Amino acid sequence: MQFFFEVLIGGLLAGVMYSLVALGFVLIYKASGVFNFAQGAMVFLAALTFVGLQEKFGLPLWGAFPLTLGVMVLLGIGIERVVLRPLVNQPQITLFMATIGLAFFLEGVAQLVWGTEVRRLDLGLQDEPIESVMERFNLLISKFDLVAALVAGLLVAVLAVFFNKTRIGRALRAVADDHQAALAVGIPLKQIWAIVWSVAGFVALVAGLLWGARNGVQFALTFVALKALPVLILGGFESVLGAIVGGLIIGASEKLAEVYLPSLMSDFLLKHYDISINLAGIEGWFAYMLALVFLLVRPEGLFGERHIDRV
Amino acid sequence: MLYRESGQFKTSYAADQQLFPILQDRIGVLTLLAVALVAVPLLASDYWLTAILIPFLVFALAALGLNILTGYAGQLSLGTAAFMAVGAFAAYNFQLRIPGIPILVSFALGGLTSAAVGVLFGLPSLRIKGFYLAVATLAAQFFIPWLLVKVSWFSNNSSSGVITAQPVEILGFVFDTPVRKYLFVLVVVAVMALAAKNMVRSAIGRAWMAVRDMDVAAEVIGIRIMQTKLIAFAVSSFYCGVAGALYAYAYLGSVEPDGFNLDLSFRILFMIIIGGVGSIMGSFLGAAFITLLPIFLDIVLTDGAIWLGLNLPSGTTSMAQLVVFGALIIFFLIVEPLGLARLWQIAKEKLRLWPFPH
Amino acid sequence: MEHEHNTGRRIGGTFLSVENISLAFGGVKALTDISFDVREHEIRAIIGPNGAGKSSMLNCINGVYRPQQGTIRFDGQAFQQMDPHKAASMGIARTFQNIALFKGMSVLDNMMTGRSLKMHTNLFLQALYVGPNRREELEHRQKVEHIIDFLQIESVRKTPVGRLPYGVQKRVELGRALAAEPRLLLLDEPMAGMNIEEKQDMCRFILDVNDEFGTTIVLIEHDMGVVMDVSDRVVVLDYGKKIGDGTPAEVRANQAVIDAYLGVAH
Amino acid sequence: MSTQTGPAVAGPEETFPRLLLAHAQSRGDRTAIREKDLGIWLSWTWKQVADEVRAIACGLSALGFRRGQTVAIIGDNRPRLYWTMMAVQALGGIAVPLYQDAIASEMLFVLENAEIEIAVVEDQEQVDKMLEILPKYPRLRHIIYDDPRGMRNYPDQVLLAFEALQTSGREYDKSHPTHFQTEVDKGRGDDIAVMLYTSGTTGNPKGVCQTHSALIAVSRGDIAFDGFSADDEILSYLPMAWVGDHLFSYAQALVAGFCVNCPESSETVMTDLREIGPTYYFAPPRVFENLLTQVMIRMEDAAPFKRRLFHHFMGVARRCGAALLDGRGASVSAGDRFNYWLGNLLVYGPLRNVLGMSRIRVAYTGGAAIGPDLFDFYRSIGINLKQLYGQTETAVYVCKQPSGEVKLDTVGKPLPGVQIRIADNGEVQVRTPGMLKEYYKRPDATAESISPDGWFLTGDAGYFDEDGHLKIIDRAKDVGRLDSGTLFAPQYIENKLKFFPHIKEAVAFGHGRDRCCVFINIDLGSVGNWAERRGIAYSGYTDLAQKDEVYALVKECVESVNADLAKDPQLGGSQIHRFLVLHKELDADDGELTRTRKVRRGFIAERYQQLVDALYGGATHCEIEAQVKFEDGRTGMIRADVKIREARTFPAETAQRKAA
Repeated sequence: MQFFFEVLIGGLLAGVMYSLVALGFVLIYKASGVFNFAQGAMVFLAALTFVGLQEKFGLPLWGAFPLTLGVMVLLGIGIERVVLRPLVNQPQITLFMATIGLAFFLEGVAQLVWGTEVRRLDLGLQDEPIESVMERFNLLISKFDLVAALVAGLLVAVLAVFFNKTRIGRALRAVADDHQAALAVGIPLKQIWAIVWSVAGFVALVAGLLWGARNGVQFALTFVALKALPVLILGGFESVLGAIVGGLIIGASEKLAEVYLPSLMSDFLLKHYDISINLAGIEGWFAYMLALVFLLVRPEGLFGERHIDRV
Repeated sequence: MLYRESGQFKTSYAADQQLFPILQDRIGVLTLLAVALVAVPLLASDYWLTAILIPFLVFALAALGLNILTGYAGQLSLGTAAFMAVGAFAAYNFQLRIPGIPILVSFALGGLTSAAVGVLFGLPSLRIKGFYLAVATLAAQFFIPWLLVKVSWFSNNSSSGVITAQPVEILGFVFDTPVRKYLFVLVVVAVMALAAKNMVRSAIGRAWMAVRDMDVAAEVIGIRIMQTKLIAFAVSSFYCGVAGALYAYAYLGSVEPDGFNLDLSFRILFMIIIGGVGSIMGSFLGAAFITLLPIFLDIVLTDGAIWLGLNLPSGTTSMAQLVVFGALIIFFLIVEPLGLARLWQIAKEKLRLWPFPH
Repeated sequence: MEHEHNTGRRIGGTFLSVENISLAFGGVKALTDISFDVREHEIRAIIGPNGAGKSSMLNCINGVYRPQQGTIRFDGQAFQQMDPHKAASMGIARTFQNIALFKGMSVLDNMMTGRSLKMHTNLFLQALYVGPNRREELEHRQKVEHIIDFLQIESVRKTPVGRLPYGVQKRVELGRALAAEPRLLLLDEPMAGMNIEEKQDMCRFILDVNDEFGTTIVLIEHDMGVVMDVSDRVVVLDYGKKIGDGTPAEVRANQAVIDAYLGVAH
Repeated sequence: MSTQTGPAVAGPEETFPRLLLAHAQSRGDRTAIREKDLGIWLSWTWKQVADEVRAIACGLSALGFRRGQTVAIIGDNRPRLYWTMMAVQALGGIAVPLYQDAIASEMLFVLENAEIEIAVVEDQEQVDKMLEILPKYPRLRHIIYDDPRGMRNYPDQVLLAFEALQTSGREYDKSHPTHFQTEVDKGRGDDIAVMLYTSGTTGNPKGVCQTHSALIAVSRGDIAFDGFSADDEILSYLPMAWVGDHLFSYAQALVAGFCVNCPESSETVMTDLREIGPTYYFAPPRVFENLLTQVMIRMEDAAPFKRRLFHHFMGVARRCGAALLDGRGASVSAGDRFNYWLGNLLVYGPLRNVLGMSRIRVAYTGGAAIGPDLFDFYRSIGINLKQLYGQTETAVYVCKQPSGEVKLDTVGKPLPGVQIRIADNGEVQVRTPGMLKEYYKRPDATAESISPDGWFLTGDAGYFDEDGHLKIIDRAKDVGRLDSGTLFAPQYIENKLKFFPHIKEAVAFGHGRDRCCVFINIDLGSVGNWAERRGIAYSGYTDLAQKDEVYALVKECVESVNADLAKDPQLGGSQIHRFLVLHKELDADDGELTRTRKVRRGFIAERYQQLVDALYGGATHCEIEAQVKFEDGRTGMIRADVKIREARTFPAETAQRKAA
């Protein structure tokens, strides 16, 4: 049971990271209706740029961060200019494919500039159990994970305030509801998009730092973005809350499945069919299958709105 | 300009609806086929055959499959490679486990197996659209190679799921040299391309496009949406499955499940985006483009570096490839969303109307 | 352009009846307890101000929307909820208010889709394009060509529909519906956005369709002149409720209709 | 009085129905006629056509149609209507094709005049006209229609579907198996085959009666002249009631046995032309002109490179295209020949192809003057466009330009069997195998048009040039003389001026005066465009018309006409000495033009007497005030100071010769 909790908590904490990436998706999706497949590439690019700046110029943490942020903001504006603006009013699927192209482009550029080797990213946080928790609950919880979770939580809170309280945030929501109407009432769509992409760049940077610090900065980071897809399907594409909850669910269930399912299935197969197979590595697809099943049951996601096709 | 159509009139619907109604097109296609069947085997080197022409044809077939699903029926898929894997492994197992089965039959069965799997993963398309569907196909993309690795029965208990294709033999004739393999692939691909062309100009093709363009209207006119989409998944996966089998049997010889990865799926998706969504010819143009581009880039970068006296770090070419692919995708989507096929079509229109611009 | 219906028109018994239909989206009521009937071979108009629920009504008849209450009786069969495919196979075809053509296809192909229900060869034969499939394609092409001739769109038959002017697209959409050889034709504002000449053409086509093929027609139209000229009987909707039903002359004299509709329009 | 005679052709004792049966017999499986319908070219062989015609003929007999009676044929060019003509003729009847766009009241006259009891019409549109006529003309017993669309609920006493006619015909044929052949055998060459109504400028139309022999003889002549054969293809798209179509798509087709193609609809003629690619083509000048305008407009939209390519090779074509076409290649330099070959590959060939003219061996135009640019354009890109001259009354069999001897200004040489003489007043008079038999029931008109010694009086003025080509200059009644006695052909001069795109209308004066002077109307669109490109600001027509730059522009045109005239032995003396640009556009509403946009010279001379006087009085400008009608019906005055300019004249090349 204790092991179960450890796995669960580990999964939830990993889920927070998924949420963080998914958040970037939701932001952009809400404002421009684009499913940004390149979010993963942006995470990768952010982390790599950060490490690269640190290594190359020996910048400290607080020095590299704003610089990288600057790069990400410029990138956001650039994407809006070069990719999004010419594709305005195109079908969603076209935009989606464009972001796939964008993902390739960013991955290529990042590695051309900073090289292809795996980098270590040190945020000064140790990936070690928190002793007090260890002692009191006898649970293994990483200090790093906890901090990451806190950062993610903070970010979500900030974004929630940003969305609900600020003028730009309200404009954003108006844009999400109806582009034409937003244009009609004089909301500067292009600026809004640039802002959103910049904010998404910021979220990508934070996610990149946390993921990079934990797993090393490498190409595999881009796959994290792929994981965000099922998260969004669970949570709904337009819901910040959904991104969080979806991330937690995916994170937790994935870990639990990875730990328990293969042995269960193997045992089952061995017992009933006398087949001996090692089924480890479920993590690779479990989230997608879960999302797939979920899609069939509730296509609009947990927090999404059901759309009626008007004819 | 090259088209001189005056005087080509049709006195029957059969003539009007033939595959290539314009005389000059018929001449062109026949010439192309003659070149591919006669001149290429005589002139092309083994390198050209094995490293360029065979993969080009195999990828063209896979792109054709994806194009049927995405271009014609409007259902996005990111799992093309997985369906190819199913085809390859199924064909392998049919060959392996049914003694004496003709190779073409096991290819067909491989395709059918892939079609069945395709339908299974296409089921969600009945409820969801667009990139939601991409997730369903991504599930296939991650699940199937995993399954093929983990269940070693599929690879006849080889380590990490590697299979080695049996020799291709038809009626005692062994397709073992590059030229022979090339001809084998060429014939299979040509026949299947013809079949695809026939489908898209028949009722099913119109149903696919109707569902793609305006599903409510399609339903109202009496097209069964569900059936139409599932047939698209089945046919598409069949094509991808056969392409997968060719990939294993005629191109690489031995393959492992992890070779059919997301990257391959993306490559094929890029082929149809660049080549032309919703065009049979586009599949070929895209496949040619994506097959040739890395080779071209490699030459340019390597020679360029030597010429400039630079020492490029390893992996530069593959990174440059990513950048160029990505940029090209965005470029095409913005400038010509219907790809090279559309450019060709425009050029053809121009030639037909020459000297008029429109 | 007063149309005379006296000669040889054979208006039959009740063909379609809509009984107590209510439809709501979420909490919003689109239709409340609507009943009316359509007789065989007649032209029945549905009119009403914007948002009166006219399109929703058509969508209920051919099953695009599922009403919460009521019955649709068509050709002797009763349905709580119609299904679009069932409707099509029973001979109901329609056009849409905002043209719903298949943009990527030619005029000919668009119209060929209208014959989907009548084409039966299997996939394999289609892939080979031989034998029965080829014959079928050619036969149906000929059928469709008659409609092209009927609607006088010969000069654009191979043009992608996206390139056509609006009025012609409307005609093509009518052609696609006609290709299905429907017994009941639902037309959702067939003349919306047309100039006078195009409207006259469309009027003539509608009357000719009714005349030549005996097709029963239910149409939604805004232009009162057209409605008065073309239709045998008129249903008037307002805010999802029926407020009038009768011959054009009766409806024109109906005070409730004048208040709700004519008064607003003029 | 000069007479020129070509070799004669004999008119054999033959009829069109016999020709049809001969084709069905000897080459029954060859395609006789095609019609684009329902998206494809439906084809009928000669044998099939003979069968159809037989059924129609027997059907007409069943309706009581008898030898010598008339049948009206109204509609677009449809195979069934052509067959009806054959069927009517097989029974010894007279086919009367009517212009399909005529209104009911116009048709009524023809129906009454020709005593028509049966009308075979295309569709509802024509049926409606017939039904409108019916109460006033109850003699019309049967209206037979080809296309039943829209007529399901029409009262059916007089209406009969074409299919029903043929069905009853087939039954009649069964019970009277020898009837058809007997009737065909009764036919004589000098039976009237067809009556073609010509709309004179005044009065009611007259029915021109043409016999089988005459039409067959002229067809033979034409076929021999241009070497037509059974392999030729023609697109019939001009009204069936017009003599040209009757001759090309009916008479010549039946004689030569070539294939006639009927377009799908009037909107698709250009597409259908392109698909068929006829080898033999006729169009009035305005069709060629519209085509050329379209070519130029479309080329304007082309990319700069393509446009330059086009203009470069059009330049080459202008230089040597016509010479190469006429087989005078020896006079062309090798460089130009290569250039032309290249141009043919890149421009002319594709252009002919997109125009549907790549297979054309012979194309004709006629009926109106054709501009030099227009004519040269087609000839220079290798289309053998030629002019012909003739009337309904002569079955268009008077003059044609022989291949290789094409001159813009003439209508060619007399055809075999044709005699031409020029009367003292300059009128062209002809004797031709295609001479009409008579005007139907109009002995007065017949006597007026045919001289007692058997010459047809064309009413056109013209003369033969030194090569023996006939040159038509004007209507005979309009031709005048200057004081000096020099021939003055106002329309000829006006047409020459109007060929310039900048000049919309021109009015020439000179009869009974010492020299020729003209009024000019500039083309606001064309000159306006020209002015804008040069940055010349103007407020409207009147303002633009009086700009010095515009006068300079017009002067160039006038002088180039003068240069042309100077080369003419007869008209060299009537060069334009002075001109002015009118301050207002001539307008039919003001009575200055006829409704068909012909200038009313007399009226204008009277109305602008002041200006005419100024022209001849030597003034350099003239103040004028004129009343105009505005579009909204109000009238107002325009006041202007009209400038008058001199134009350079050229010494006439040949000594003036008194017209013989």
